[in-house]
Amino acid sequence: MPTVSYREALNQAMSEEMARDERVFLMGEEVGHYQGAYKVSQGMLQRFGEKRVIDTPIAEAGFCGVGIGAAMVGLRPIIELMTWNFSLVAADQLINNAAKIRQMSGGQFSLPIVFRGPGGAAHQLASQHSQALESIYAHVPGLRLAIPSTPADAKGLLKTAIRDPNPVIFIEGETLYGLQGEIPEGEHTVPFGVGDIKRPGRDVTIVAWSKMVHVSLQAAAALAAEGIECEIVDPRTLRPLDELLIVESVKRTNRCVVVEEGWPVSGFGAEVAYRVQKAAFDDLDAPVERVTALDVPMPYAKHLEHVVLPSQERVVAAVNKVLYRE
Amino acid sequence: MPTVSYREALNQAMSEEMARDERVFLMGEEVGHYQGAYKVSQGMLQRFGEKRVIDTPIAEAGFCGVGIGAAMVGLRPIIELMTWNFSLVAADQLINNAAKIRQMSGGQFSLPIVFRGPGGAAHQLASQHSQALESIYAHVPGLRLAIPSTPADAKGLLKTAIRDPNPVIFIEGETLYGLQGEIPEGEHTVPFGVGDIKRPGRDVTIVAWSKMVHVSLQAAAALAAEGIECEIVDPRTLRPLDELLIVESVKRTNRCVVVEEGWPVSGFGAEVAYRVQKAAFDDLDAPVERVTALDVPMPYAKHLEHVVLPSQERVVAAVNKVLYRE
Amino acid sequence: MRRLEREARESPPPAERARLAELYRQMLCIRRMEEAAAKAYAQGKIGGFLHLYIGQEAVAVGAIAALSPDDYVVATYREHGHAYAKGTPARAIMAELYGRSSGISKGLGGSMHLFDAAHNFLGGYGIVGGHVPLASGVAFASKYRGDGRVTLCFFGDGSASQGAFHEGLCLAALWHLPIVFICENNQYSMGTPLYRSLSIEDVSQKALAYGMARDRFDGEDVLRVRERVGEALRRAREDHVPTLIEIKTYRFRGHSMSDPGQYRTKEEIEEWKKRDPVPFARQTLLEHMGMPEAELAALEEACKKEIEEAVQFAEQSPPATEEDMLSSTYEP
Amino acid sequence: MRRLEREARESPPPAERARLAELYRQMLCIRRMEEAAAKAYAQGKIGGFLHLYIGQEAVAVGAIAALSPDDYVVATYREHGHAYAKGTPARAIMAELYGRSSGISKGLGGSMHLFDAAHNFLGGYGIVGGHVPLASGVAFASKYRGDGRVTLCFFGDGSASQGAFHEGLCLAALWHLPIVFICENNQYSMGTPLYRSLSIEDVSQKALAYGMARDRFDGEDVLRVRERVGEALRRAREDHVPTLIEIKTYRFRGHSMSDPGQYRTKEEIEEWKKRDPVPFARQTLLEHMGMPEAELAALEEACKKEIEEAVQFAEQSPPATEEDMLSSTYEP
Ligand SMILES: Cc1ncc(C[n+]2csc(CCOP(=O)(O)OP(=O)(O)O)c2C)c(N)n1
Ligand SMILES: Cc1ncc(C[n+]2csc(CCOP(=O)(O)OP(=O)(O)O)c2C)c(N)n1
Ligand SMILES: [Mg+2]
Ligand SMILES: [Mg+2]
Repeated sequence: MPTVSYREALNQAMSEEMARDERVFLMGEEVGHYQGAYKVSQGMLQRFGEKRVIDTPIAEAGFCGVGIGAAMVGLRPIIELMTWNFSLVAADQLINNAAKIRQMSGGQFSLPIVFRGPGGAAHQLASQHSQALESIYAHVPGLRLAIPSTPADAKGLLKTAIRDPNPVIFIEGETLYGLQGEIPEGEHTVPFGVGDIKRPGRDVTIVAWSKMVHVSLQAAAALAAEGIECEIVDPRTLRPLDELLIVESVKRTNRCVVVEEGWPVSGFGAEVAYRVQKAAFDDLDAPVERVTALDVPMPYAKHLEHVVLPSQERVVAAVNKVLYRE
Repeated sequence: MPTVSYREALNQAMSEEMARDERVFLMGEEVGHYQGAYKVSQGMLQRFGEKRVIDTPIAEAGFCGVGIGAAMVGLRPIIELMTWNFSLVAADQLINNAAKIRQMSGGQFSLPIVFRGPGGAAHQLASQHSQALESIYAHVPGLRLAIPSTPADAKGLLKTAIRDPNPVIFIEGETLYGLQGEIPEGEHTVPFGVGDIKRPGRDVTIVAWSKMVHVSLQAAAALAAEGIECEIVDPRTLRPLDELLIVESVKRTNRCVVVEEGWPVSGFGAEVAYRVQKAAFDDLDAPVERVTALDVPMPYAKHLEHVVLPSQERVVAAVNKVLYRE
Repeated sequence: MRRLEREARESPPPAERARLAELYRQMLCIRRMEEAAAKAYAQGKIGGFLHLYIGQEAVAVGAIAALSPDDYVVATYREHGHAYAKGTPARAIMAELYGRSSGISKGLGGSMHLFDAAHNFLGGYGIVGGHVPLASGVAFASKYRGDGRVTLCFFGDGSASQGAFHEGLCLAALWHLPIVFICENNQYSMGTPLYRSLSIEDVSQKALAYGMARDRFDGEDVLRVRERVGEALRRAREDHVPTLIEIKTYRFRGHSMSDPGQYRTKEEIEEWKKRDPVPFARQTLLEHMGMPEAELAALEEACKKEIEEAVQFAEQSPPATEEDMLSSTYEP
Repeated sequence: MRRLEREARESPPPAERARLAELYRQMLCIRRMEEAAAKAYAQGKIGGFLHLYIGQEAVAVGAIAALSPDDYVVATYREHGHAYAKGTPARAIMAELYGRSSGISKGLGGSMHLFDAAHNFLGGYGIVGGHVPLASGVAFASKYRGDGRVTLCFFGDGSASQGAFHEGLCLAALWHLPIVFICENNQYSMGTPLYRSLSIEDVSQKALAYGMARDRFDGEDVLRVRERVGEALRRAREDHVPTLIEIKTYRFRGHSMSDPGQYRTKEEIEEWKKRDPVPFARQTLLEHMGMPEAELAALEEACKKEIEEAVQFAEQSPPATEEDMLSSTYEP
């Protein structure tokens, strides 16, 4: 299997789908001539031309709306948000239009559209540029939400997203673009609603997605040295959610920790906890724990950013807690 | 104690605070000459004049931003959103500016501002006009969130909100404006973070806010006839949350149902469930149940709206479930 | 208030008369349909918000008459007239207002969210200004495909202060999209008169910010609307030049059924009623185009029947279904 | 590219020379401060995004020179120069970039979020256009209080397509707020040249949509900036007429430190460097105002010292604290 970066995997997904289907196009700030703010669309303008790789002004509500209108009449837009932080100026388009048009038209208009871009904190970008907003969009029926942690998942999920007839919120890891990983050769898609066990283990179930999978893997490695085996379940899509995979894992381990980069209150971690305690009530040997960002806007200073974000140490501590260690 | 409507209670709160403090003003669509889209500001233009009761164009991002700027330099704006559905076009102002300015300025600028208006479904207003968005705003650190269920709470919490030096999301019940209730005479404020037991009971704890308190009260009355006594805990503010009151109640009843008007996924109900299972793990005799809107955009047809919204029947069913009845 | 004189017309060719008769018919049917809806609303048979278009009919009917069926229309929550003019049967509209499964949006959308894919009516939207970029996107698709279609986007004067309006027009102008934006300036956004919501009196001036073509005229003469919108459509279709058109009009009813409309004087309303586009068209047909009274009466009777039948259809249709609701959130 | 000729000046009064010397000093200090910041960034001592203002200094310095200390400034993420010109000490800025608790925002805001309450500098904001309505709100407060203050709001050419820009200007014009909007047209938003982001070439034309006063000029001469902004400030303060000003300028560096800037040719950049506002001011002082070279050298040496001291201060300051972070989310 070839090894490629997460960034390149996304590029492959878009390029393959654009080669396959004339209706697919990419639109966003700096996606064309600049080759992408994070270089995800590198080379695509050259390959597909200005008609299909479209640079926009800084008008997210405008071009998200444009994508929605275009999707209503049969095109299949990929709308790049430079980062998900900027989606907030287009929140009305995503929540009041994209999520609702199919239902409020009585099913007449489907919306095959992908909104994609990086989410989460990068390094010291401060409060307005460091938000993991997946819990907000996961709240909204009518949207799908994919949030891959590896190059293979990034490619496979993005291809599925582009082919999906519904609006998909696709959140990439801003700090994962350089991550290398193997990708199956040839056609590779990952279905929505099917999670993946990123590390098997018998003692504790850790539910994590996007970058937090990697933080959890580090924690698991550290714990393995002490004889604790964590099972890391990556749901890969939050909407739909592979609840079964999570619950079955918890039924084996009897313990569950959710790790998320976003804020705690009303976060998706709470959702996982709700479902786990409901579906595996009698199997739980300890309350579900969550590890989240601290409940503050992200500060600029490097060491404080580390304090705010979930870390290996905090994951280890949570695992120890559900195991009643120390 | 005088009996007034929820609408009138809000009007009193604003009027009293405006009489007390020159810096307080009211701004929003139709708040002045039209006397408020829901007549909450009836008479206020006449009393306080155009300088302090300000009609705006339909520019929510604009006037929410105006409020934020004015608050930074010491005024105390009350910004009315005609409904919270329209806050989505101003989401960036609320989440990226209001919630963050204090922290990102190193504490130099406080934001004494209230964003208020009705939330939730009214009657057949369809998908774009029927959203209970509290879970989205409760997610965001830097904001406070109050969501009263009775005239007394509406008045007391709004006065507290206006005096609070932080940005407050204040969500009124669109269908509660006509609700009558007693209000303590004279100065009446309700502190943030202090919940209220709307009905005491020994068998099951129901956590509910805003309109869902009333749906729960009906359910509780029905259940009382069968000998089941529900305790209804109304947190009144979701941020900060009176976790202690909820948890202590659950420790007495050993059972918990959360009733919320919003969508299930990543809803505040999940947050309550997470906290309850964590803080009262050994006390719970059944998993925490939640009753929410169905996971769909709100349909127009009346009977379908009833299917989607939490109802007395569904609350009763959830209570029976945690009691393992039938 | 500036009064418009009826433009004198030479005795017109019969085709022109037939065309105006058809536009008159449409306007009248819309009027009757909404009157029936208002009645049903008062009887509690229709719920939610109901925003009547009464008084503004010449705008939708005239503008849409200039379209070909392949062209697209995107509108607001005040869109009964636009849907009808674009081809949606009155019965499907009425059934929607009644929340029936035979409604054009299966009873899930209601008054504010009529959609009709078969007639390229891309919906009524409830968030002021929120549909403007979406309309630009529909036009974008036409340009992308080179299908020669044009999109007509309607909105009220209140939209002009919304960010989404600005962004939608920015992109349409920058990308030369085949679209015509029609601001139906009925001079009020809910209870707020234009002078308290806009810093300019001439809404079409907004076009200057985008270097966009613009036009501005009064909207009581359906033929004038058709003609002037037709020019803009030609610019859009042939030259890929979008236009912002402001059409002055007036709603005779409140903002919605729940609005008593106390912010306008009786005199103002009466003054505007003199320019009611429906009798205006009738009078033109009768006095300037020589249409016999009997033919007019027959046409009017047909409208009445059509709407009665629509109401009956709505009342007898089965309610919206849970199955449609559940299956339409996502496409499987 | 249109070349600007240095405007010939009569031998100026000494006060004028002193004033320009001060503006030159400010520009130079900003330049040196940012050069030092770029160096520290390369050494990994500063993180995050760092957007340099190098090349544009005459805009902030000239415009803010026309203010009185009570007036307010609101700016973007490219705001080191604006903060400095408004009075924030270089050391407090530098310490902020280093993430130190002695930083002007206690190390919590960083480069994009300098705030200085004492100097009425209301912040740097990271969301393009998001601060524009906020600035209108500050001006609203001045009107509300009748305090006679004016707000200056700076933004880039890229902001002009944002909905928030539109809404902020709508309200300012409608309510006659004492505010001046300054679009720093550096001709690129990130890698996108103006002609690919705007449908008009003259950004000040946006003012027409609001019936707002407007102005437009080149920004390499700090005195011209001061003068023309001064006129707008007078209009704002005395007549409550807001103005949109477009000032043409250029950034010599990439969009941020991580941008290699390959979308511009060397020639283009070299051409613009001939209009570098810093040497332009120096030359004016030297050649047209008779300021002795020795005085200039002393001033330049003072700048160098000031910035060295600022860097030292930053490096020796204690890091931002968890306590500040936790206690500043809410006011208790
Ligand atoms: C973003 C947003 N804010 C507020 C509202 C509430 N609202 C509905 S219609 C309306 C007035 C619109 O006026 P105008 O655009 O002139 O259209 P008209 O109703 O006159 O046809 C308002 C304020 C809304 N639907 N969307
Ligand atoms: C709403 C939003 N979208 C995108 C961005 C990312 N972004 C930051 S700066 C920038 C370019 C801004 O250009 P301009 O307004 O001309 O200002 P300049 O950087 O040239 O000073 C972009 C696209 C953002 N910060 N906010
Ligand atoms: Mg109107
Ligand atoms: Mg620029």
